[in-house]
Amino acid sequence: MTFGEIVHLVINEQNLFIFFSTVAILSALGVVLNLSNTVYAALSLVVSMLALAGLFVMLNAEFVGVLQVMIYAGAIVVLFLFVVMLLNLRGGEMAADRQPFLKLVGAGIVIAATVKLTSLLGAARSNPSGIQKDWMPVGPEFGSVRDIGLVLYTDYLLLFQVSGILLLAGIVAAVILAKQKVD
Amino acid sequence: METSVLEFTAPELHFGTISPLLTVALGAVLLPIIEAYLSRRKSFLSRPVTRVWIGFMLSFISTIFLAIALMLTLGKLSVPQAEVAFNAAHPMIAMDGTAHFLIATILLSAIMTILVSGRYLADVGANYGEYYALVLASVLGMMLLAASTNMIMLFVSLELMSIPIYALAGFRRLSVRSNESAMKYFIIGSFASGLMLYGMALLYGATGSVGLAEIGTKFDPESVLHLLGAGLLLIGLTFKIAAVPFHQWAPDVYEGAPTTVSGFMATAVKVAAFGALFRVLSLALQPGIESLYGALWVIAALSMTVGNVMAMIQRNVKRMLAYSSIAHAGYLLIGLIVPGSGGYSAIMFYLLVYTFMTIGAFTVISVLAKDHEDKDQIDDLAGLSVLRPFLAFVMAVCMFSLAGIPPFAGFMAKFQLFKAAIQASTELGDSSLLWLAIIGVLNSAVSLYYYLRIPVVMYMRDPEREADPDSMAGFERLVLFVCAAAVFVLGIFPHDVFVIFWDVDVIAVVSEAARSMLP
Amino acid sequence: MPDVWHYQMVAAVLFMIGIMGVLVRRNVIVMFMCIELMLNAANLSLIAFSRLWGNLDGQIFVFMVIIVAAVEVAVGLAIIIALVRNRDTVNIEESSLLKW
Amino acid sequence: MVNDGHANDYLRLIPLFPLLGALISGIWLMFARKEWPRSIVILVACSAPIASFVVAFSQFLELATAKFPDGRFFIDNVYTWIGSHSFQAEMSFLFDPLSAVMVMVVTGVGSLIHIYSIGYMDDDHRDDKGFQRFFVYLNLFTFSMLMLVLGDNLLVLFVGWEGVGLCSYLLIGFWYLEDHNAMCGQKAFVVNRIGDFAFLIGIFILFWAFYQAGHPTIDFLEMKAHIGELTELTVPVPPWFATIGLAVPTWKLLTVAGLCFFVGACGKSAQLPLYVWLPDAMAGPTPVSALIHAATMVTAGVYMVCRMSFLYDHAPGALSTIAWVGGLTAFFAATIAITQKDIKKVLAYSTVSQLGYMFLAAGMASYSAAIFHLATHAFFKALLFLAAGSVILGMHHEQDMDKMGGLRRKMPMTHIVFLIGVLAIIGAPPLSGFFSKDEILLGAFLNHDVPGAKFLWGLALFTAGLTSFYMLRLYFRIFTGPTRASADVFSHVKEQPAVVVGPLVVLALLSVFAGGVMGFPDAYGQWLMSMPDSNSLRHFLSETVSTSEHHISLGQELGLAGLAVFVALVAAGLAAVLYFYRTELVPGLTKKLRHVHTVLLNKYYVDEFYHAVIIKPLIRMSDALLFRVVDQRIIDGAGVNGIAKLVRGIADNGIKFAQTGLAQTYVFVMLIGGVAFLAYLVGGI
Repeated sequence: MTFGEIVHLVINEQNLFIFFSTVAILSALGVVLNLSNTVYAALSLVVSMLALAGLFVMLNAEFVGVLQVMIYAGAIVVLFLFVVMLLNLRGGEMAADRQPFLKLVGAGIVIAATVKLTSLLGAARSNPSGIQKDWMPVGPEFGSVRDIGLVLYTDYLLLFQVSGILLLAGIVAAVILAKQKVD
Repeated sequence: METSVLEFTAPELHFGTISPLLTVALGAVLLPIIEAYLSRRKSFLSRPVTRVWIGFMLSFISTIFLAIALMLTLGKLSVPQAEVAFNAAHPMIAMDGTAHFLIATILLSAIMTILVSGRYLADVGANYGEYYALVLASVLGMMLLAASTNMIMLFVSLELMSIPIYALAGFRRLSVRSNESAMKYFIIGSFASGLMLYGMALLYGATGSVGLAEIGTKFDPESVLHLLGAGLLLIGLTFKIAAVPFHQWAPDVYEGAPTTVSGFMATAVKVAAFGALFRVLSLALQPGIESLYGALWVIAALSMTVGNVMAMIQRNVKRMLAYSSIAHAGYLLIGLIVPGSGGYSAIMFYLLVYTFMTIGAFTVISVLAKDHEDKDQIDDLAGLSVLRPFLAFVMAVCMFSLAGIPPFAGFMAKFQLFKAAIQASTELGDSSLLWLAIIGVLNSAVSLYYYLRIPVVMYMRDPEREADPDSMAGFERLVLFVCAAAVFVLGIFPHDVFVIFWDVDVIAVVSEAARSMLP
Repeated sequence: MPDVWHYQMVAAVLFMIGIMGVLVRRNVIVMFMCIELMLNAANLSLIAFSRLWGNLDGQIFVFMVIIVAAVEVAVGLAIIIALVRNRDTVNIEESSLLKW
Repeated sequence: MVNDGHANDYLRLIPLFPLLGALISGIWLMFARKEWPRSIVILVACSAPIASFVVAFSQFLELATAKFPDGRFFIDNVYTWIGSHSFQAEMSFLFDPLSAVMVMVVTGVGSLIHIYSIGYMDDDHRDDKGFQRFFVYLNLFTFSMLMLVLGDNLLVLFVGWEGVGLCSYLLIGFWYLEDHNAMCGQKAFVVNRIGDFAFLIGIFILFWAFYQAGHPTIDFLEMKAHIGELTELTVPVPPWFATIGLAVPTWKLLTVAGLCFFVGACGKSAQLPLYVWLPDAMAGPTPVSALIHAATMVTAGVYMVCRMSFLYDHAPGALSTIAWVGGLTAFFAATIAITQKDIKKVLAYSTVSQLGYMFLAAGMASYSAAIFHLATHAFFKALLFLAAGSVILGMHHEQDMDKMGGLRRKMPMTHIVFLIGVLAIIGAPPLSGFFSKDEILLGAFLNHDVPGAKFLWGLALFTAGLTSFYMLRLYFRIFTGPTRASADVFSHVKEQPAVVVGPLVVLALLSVFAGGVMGFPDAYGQWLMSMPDSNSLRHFLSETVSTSEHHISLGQELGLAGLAVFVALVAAGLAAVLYFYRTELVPGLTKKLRHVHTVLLNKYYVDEFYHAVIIKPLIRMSDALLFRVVDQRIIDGAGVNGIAKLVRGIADNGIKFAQTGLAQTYVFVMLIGGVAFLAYLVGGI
């Protein structure tokens, strides 16, 4: 067994999938279960998103994977961290929960729904009913910047322009709400 | 690489089709620039630049943009067939009669909101020019939402509508209630969009396309995946119209938000979301519509009942109006369950009427605000007929109309809606619609209790405070007058509304518009 | 070889974790992060389906969702900042002036 | 229904002017703290009916002179009011000879009374917005009355019908600060409701009948065209009627509908047994009594019966009822009028009596005579009321004729016009009343369809004598003899200004000449001027309402007229003896006839009877059963309050439980709702 074969044995698609998805789920749980420190929660979120970016790349979505790293991990979570540190708030959840019973029931429902949803999705595999069964064969360019660009600037041109206005509106809104002093 | 250049064919651009959208977009882009320009100057045309003056200028400019868009839309209303916007093979939006009518209603609501906002914002100490840019951006989102025929467009325009409104709800930055209102709306709203997005993902996975029409051709009501996706998508949209059980944000948000914004939220958002519901139900989910009716039936009945019952015990007018808007969402949902264009046209007429009466009521409350405080308790209205007779009159008219008392427009609107339901139920031999109409009528009777309390308090109780100096701005008078007049005119002559130069048969317009959307 | 439903199950689990977080956590910022998790889960689902069908609509959708998420975060954090300036808390249970 | 040559867009202007007047001034009044300067109020208020009159007059001339191949009428279709696939109601106006005469009377007399009111209301300061409010109501009334008479279908007519009722209520209780006035207004309103209810039922029956016949319409012209198809219809009887052994009645539907309409007319036009509100309506200001409760509104019932004459032509039973009720009312009210002391009350009972005459004429199918008398009565009764108002003003709001007398010299103009009014109403030739009353008596004399027509004719003749007696009594008691007023009051009495006297003079001229001009009998015309159709009104109206052609010789005509004049003269002589020459006889006579006198003075105790038999038991029952048991226990206790309490309880607790103000509760509810929603869709958890 050559080194290359060992590498292929370990780093194959299946293992990568298991790795990335485990990391994504565990770090997502980290966001929810980390009660003490918001900064750690934000860092867990980054890890989860990076793992998701890995999954994206595995699914031939290179460009979106890169965006995921750049915008989500690089910008959004940084913004979260900024705010957490700016506000310098600790122990947001020190006081006793006002609705423990409700949350217990809610958590139970969510867990039950998770089980149900995953089993439904698993069942969809055996009974796809008109749904595409297997991966469609795609060219090597699928998901590349060029292909995305071609679709984005033709079919989705209007959408692209609207997203620009959305960003502008977001900037205006954020500025007016967060400015220290207006005048 | 050369091949790729050749592959690219520039899309055909039909700017004429979306000229109202372009006008509003232009306004949304230009207004922040104008605002920045004006506030940098010490004087403008030899006038000293003050905050109030800037606010007035910006509201004036944004009204002009909106009015131009409204004119363009009304001009298109007479050509009800769908026009191609950009790419026929991949339609993002359908500018048909329905879209134009709803867009016109949204623009009316926005114009009235902007006209009454200036003095109110100055009064509550939130007179920032960004307000107008945000309203325009949100209006653009609403217009797109009402016309979108593609899930991606639906999602993005929904967010373009919502995000500025989150900010507008928290626009009184120094008011704790406004902050809380924005925060709740934001958290719960984003949660709902998350649900909706996941539903869209499932629908996309099940059908392989994002266009609503193509989804409709492949939709399989037997498949769990399709139904889950459809259900989640509907949850996201019914959240926006505040239907039970996705309604609880509404009272809190309406109460805390600046009053003018509450009026805007209660009307324009609802109009746009109903536009999206029309398209989702009639295009994408048409094959599975039978299985959705039952669920929508329950939501409609619950919304009417919960909204009306909860409104009965409110002491705050804005909160009461919020619950009443939940109840009205329930009435409106009846029209969605009626198959064919009859229900849709009844909804569209109802939305128009609802816009006038709700904006009228919220405007009265906003006019009453004084010294950085909303006077929005029901007790604050005591003796208003003596203190401010005009306000009391408009408020009473709006309340009567909301309660559905003839001859006001609210009655005519409810009548159209229930008539459509009853007709459909006799045609189909399906008594469930009849029962829904009966629940609706019973609920209208219940609603009399709290709507009529307002005129009673205004006209029969003695004022508890001194008469205020009448500080109403001319725009506010104008809007109140227009609302009251519209409520009368649409109630008495819905077939002959006299609009400056020509008579409009509004009922015929809406039924024409509703037909244009259906394939 | 993982097929599309494996990816979907991962997405579903992530989505539900997000819902759970919104439901149980009281820190507004963490709730907000959990909403981002929900969006990400939906993104994963979209990307997987996009690959399944071999069309790019899903990827474009994700592109747009990322933009929307960025805007949402900017505005949401601004709202939280404004709230904290007035109330000095990020605990959502302490913001309950508006009720009944 | 709009044919070429019938469309006329000017008609809408006629009701529009008073509506604008009422709206402009009324909306101002609603929001303003102060009324306009009086000159502006007067300008707005009085120009409205005058403008209407001018338009109406021009259209009247147009109507009278134009050539119509298929019926003389104009139609103005303003818009479709209610449109549904099986039923269409237009907001449209019909201007045919019948409504033309009514419109002329309403706008003409209305204008005069508006002008008169300027003087009458001038010194009224009981309410700081009263002056303008009065004119708003008056304009609103004019508008409603014009809607009533111009309406092209039953629905528009009904709108006007209710509108005049409302205005009447508002104006009777105009000085609402005095409890009595408000009560009188209420009485009028409640009594009218009984009639309106029957009227509405009549509309429903008629519409149902036409619907059955395949012509769903309430349009007058269409109904008239298709009425023949309904004659065989009978009231539908549920089948169980026969099975339980009850006799199956075969009432003709048109008769039932006709009776329902007539009950409506009884309410509005104060006929037996619903006349009781009209005397109490005198609580309102005198111009109101003249306009609403003498000249126009109370004649709406007569107008309606004439308007529906196509129906009554097929319902002879209903027609006979009308004739009998009218004749009896005329007599009954006249007897009461003999003993009354309040001058407005006397005039009120006289109005009831004269309205009875009109119904008598309508019941005898001589509709044109009814309308003729309606018009002349409008002139002379308005004149009498306004003159009485002038007297009341002069006497500083004194209405009791026991405290008057000898005003002839103090108020010469008023005296003359009042005398003209009296002569006109008692039918002294050749004043208006002579011709119109004569035509009614003639119609009754010649009728063969109504059972007991000759008896009714005799009763009407006798009533003419009574009329003559009480009117002259009124005249003598007010204007002649030594005064019974206190010296202080009497010394201040003086003639009223021109704005009050002017309209009186115009009305006096109309009272004198209108009758002869409008309805000079054909027989006299042939005799005196060899004009065989000198009764122009009759011929004009014959194009709308059916008029039985009675050919009668000059001798008969003269003989009947002479008889009527003779009866009136005898009664007048009696009145002159008792109240002018030998006034000392009156107390003795009163004493001798004290039982009759007491009964008459107390108006046959009808009010007391109603109170004891209807109102009191009703109140008792309402109080004991409806209020204490049904209302308080069942509805309030278990019903409204119970439900309200329950609902509030649920809402209160539910809201505290669900609407906690905590965002996560909302997320939780959304989650539960969403899961339930999805589970329902997917079908199973």
